[in-house]
Amino acid sequence: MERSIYAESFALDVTAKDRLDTRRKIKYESELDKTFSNRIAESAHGEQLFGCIQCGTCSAACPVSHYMDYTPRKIIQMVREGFKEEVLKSSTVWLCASCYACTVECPKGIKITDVMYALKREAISGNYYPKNAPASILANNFFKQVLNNGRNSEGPLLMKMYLKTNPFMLLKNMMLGIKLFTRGRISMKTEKIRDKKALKKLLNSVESKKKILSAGKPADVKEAAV
Amino acid sequence: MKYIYYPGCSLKSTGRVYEESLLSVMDVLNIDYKELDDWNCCGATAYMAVDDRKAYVLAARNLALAEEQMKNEPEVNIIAPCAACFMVLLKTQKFLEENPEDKAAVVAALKESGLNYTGRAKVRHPLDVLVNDYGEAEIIKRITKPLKGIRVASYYGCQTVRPYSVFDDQRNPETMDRLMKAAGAEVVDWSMKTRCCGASLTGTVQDVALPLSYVIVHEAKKRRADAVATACPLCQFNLECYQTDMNSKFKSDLKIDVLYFTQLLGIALGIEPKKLGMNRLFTEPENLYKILEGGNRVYV
Amino acid sequence: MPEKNIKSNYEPKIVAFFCNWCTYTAADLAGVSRLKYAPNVRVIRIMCSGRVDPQFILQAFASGADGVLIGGCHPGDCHYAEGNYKMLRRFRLLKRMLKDLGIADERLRLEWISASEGEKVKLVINEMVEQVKALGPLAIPQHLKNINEELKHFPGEEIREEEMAHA
Amino acid sequence: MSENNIKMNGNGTHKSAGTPKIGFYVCHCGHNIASQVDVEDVQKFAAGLPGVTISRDYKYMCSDPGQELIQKDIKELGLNRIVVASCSPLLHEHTFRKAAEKAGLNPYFFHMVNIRENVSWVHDNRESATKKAKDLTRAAIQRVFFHKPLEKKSVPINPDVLIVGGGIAGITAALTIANAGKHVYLVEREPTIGGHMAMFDKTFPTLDCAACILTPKMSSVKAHPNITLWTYSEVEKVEGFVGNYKVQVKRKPRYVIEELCVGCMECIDACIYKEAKYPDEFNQKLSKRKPIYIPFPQATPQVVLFDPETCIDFKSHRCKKTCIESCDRKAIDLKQVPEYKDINVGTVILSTGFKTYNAELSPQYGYGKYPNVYTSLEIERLVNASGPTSGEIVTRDGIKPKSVGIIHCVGSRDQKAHKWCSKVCCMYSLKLAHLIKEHTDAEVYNFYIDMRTPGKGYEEFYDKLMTEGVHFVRGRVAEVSDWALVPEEENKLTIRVEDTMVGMVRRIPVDMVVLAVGLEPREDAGDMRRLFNISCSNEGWFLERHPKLAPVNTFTDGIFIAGACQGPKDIPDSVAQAGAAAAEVLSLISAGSIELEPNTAFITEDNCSGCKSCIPICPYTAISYNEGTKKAYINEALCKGCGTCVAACPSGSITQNLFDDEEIFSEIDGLLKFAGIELEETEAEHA
Repeated sequence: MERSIYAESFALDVTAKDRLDTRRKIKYESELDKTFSNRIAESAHGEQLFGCIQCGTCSAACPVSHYMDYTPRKIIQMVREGFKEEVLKSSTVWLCASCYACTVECPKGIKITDVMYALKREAISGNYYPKNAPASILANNFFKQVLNNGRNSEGPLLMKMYLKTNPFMLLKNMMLGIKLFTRGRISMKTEKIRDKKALKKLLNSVESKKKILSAGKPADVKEAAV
Repeated sequence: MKYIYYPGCSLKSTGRVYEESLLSVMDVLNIDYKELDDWNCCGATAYMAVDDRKAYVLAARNLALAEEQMKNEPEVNIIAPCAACFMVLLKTQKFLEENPEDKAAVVAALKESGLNYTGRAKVRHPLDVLVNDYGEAEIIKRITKPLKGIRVASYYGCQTVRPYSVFDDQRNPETMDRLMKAAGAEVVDWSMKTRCCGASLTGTVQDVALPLSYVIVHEAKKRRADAVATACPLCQFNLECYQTDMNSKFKSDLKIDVLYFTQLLGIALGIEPKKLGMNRLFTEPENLYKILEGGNRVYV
Repeated sequence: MPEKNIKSNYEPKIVAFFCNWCTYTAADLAGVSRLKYAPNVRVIRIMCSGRVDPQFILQAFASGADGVLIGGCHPGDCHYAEGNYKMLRRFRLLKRMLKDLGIADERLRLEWISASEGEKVKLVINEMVEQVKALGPLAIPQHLKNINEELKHFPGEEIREEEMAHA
Repeated sequence: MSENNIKMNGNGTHKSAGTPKIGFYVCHCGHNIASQVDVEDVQKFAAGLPGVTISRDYKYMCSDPGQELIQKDIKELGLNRIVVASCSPLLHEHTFRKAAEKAGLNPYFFHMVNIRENVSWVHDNRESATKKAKDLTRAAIQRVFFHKPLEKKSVPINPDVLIVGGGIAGITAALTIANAGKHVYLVEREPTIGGHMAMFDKTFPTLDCAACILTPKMSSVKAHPNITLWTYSEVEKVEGFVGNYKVQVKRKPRYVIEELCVGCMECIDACIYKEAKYPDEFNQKLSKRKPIYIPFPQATPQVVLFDPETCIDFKSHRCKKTCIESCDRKAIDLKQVPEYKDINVGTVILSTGFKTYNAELSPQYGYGKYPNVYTSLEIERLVNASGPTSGEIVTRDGIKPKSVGIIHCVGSRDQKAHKWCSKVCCMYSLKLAHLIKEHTDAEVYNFYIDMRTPGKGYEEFYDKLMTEGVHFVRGRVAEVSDWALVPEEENKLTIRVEDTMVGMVRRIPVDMVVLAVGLEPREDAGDMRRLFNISCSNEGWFLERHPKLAPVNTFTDGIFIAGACQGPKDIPDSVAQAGAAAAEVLSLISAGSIELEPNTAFITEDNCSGCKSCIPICPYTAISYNEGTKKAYINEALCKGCGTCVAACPSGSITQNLFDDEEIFSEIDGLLKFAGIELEETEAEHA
């Protein structure tokens, strides 16, 4: 069994190989969004996040935290202090597989997974999400498909997602697709429920009251001066 | 007791094996159930990421439908086999209970489309129904081909046991272990029971999710398990269908049968493999059959 | 008691009997922890909730209280072993009697509050003030006054002055 | 109740108080009251009330100038009633009563109005707070009319003292009191005194050997003529009140006569069990003991005892009883039965100590599942020379660990376990890190959230540890697991933690994990509380009268608490509290008697109809029936002044000093003046 049974365990981000990374790493208070913490806390029903003692249990419990640019603990602190851009542009939000390990282990009872969901919603409604990030594309397509048909059809959904994000993946998973198809475990038929229109009306009649972010379009958020 | 069965989208496609095996097991144990008519998708992780109010009303519609279709039953018990559906329905109920303002909005919306949500429905997982309602003793009585000699590693995944489910311990669950013991199998003691398999990440960011699934099957193999028993379509899919990708990425030659606990239980109850969806698995579980006929393992 | 349309700035007056060892200490703790609650409650300190004589409660209502709150130690915690049990017995009988007098149930309340439950003092007081405010004023002295007025014009009936002064 | 013809009915034995001349004083208490209550307005309002001769407001009434103000007014204006509106009577009623007494006025002509804890601190609307203060003032002024001059009741204090719990706190208090020449009963539930401290090897921060500083004290307790030491005994019943408690102590049978046994331990060797078979509780079940055993070598008293559950003679009565033959002093008596001792004491000190958190309730750390996960108490025994491995730190499968991980805050600072910080775990974890490093030279890791070293010499101890090469990783461990990702994690326990200072998750393989378990109240704290009539905090610790100013007193006079039973604390604090409790006890004993509030009840004979309904009501059986006069009468010495009989007397013939019916009726009337006239809220009389 080779050194590590899977990917390199330690990789510092040493992108700027040829020169020192002298990008300014300071954030002025005026650049922070002071309302961000209350908005997230209210949207996630997670007022307890203000009680976080930064102990790091969530990052240690999280199965994918070592792939994230900011560990869940850092995200909670950044949400609390208003680092809106860094949080909404981070990979953490989209790597979270909502397995709830952090929510169960947190000694202060903070619903961290619900905070991550609230951040996903903020990222999507403020279209901060990285353009070709598959997770957010999957979420949006899934949402539209169920909105129209009432059920999700895995075949068409995956097809559309791969086409939109990375067609090469389509080829790579072709073998897998055929195996599933021949075993009747995937089909290209779109599943539907009987009264689709009633469901659509039902879904549209309810609005998440947290829609005020549409005002903060990314366009008018000035890029952090380098 | 009468149950209402909520399959969820994946049990009609990638998870068809889970539905086939579960329904045949319930038929043999003559558990009285009927499928929820015109059920809709529970929204899984996607809806919550787009709009939480819509996510709750989408899931609540199923609960309202179940309450409607089981009007004259003393209790409304919904069996939701898929971990994501099970967790989302439970979360919806709990959330609406704790937030009267949201509940009012959801109930009003549902009323417009002629449905009424009271919160009477109880969301149940098949493990809970088989072990706590039906009881191991009853199952043992009906075992015809005990899985003697088969070492099973029971894998619960994440959302089946946490954070809202209360039928088992969140960190060290044992309902599936008890069920496998009842089916005559030998149960492997390991600490990966509730570790996340990577869920939807295998589709979106595979290089992050693959190691998660690999670690689980690797540990099961190391503990000399013959089969991993799962209780969620996404876990079963990740652990079984990506074994070839894992072997190429981590330069290993690992091969292990990954089945649903309902399939293993089905075999022990003497149900013929075809009705348990055995033919739909990527690899025929030869090890399993060899051991049952008293032979020795084909691959270790 | 017909429901009157309650004046918007109506502030109910509530008399409270707090036992010295548990509830009065809890109220002090609420003060030390600066917990904020409605100012409508006036506290009378007694050594034990067993000391509260049903006459005190009736006199409070008769003198114009809109509600009476009694605070005692949890059963088993009483500094004098059984005072709170005796109070519970009297409380049950008195509740039935008040119902006959047409005084709403929420106007008399008994709560077990231990020395460390400052938070509970705040919650109970705030909740009771809201409930009594919703019921509106009891205003028994006003009714007594009205009755005395009517009796005055009753031909031939001679009312002694002192009784009038008592109201 | 019209004001002018107030009857002044005392109980007839005092000089007539004449018409009331009331002095009213409202206190600013700096800003505490003045910020929310318009004190001038209250002062003016009181001046207009009938019977008020002088009404003043002052910045600090409880200060000496404040009190002198009252005394000057009493002398010059001949005041015969005083009302002070300031803080809670529980705080300063005593102060003002003394001031009035010094000026020649009977202290019980004084009444206090609580406008700080009940008004200014809890209301943020200044106008309604002032209105409430005025109502309370009017009630007090009407009440003080009916106050009667009373003499303090004094009760003799029995000089004997009961101390429950023989840990370091109990031992210190017992020695201090015994050295002062007073007799002490020290009752300990375990077969030996010494408590948790006897289990430790070293103590922080000085690394003193626990046994070296404890055993001399234990033996001086055993040898002290003034201390009656009852180990393996529990308190069964407690009656009475400060100054004379009647206590019943149950002495559990040791099946060995204490006076005869000298602890030669011949009988243990002679026991038919050739080797030890049963888990040794003292060694945290890490080693075995025989059915006949002694907890640890320096146990005090040095007497063996039988464990009836495991000794076969208690089950089958067919044992050869080789132990009895081996004892030439004939100290063994298997027929012993529990003995009940009744004693009278004046004061009680509770020093029952703490319990450690059960680590199995945090399954993520694998205690009970993985053999090489230990609690800190188990490590204390391992590292101790008289412990199961005589000081050798080895894992359960006998190998010397090359790497050890110490996890802080197990069961503490956790919503699912205990919210509080247990105060001692950081320091004892540092000590254990040092000892483990010293004994095994292993790689030692401490996983902490905040390193709390608040005492004298504590931070220096932490510095010493850092220079000794112990790894300090700031992060709370999420999981201890046995599956390996890389070869060096094979058959080791892997600790998964985020090193929050580096901001990365680490997987650290170790051979042994030590859980720094927190402190929690003992399970039977609830029963002890009911036994001694004291109260507990929400978490279950014994409740002190005041967290800062009276930490060793309880709300019950005569009962004091010391040590960890009042909250998590280390040895220096426990010893300090033991000294404080001893001082409180000695001050009561040397005073010889204690003055009690004269709020007892008494029966006016001619009203009493002899209906006897009050007799069963009194919990202290202070009321009895006089067959001769066919009347009930109250024994003033037994009456505790709860007033329950006063409220129950159908003919109202029982009156109570300080809380008389008239006083309370006047208070009710004062509070509700002009209330209930719901339409026109007149304040006519307000001058």
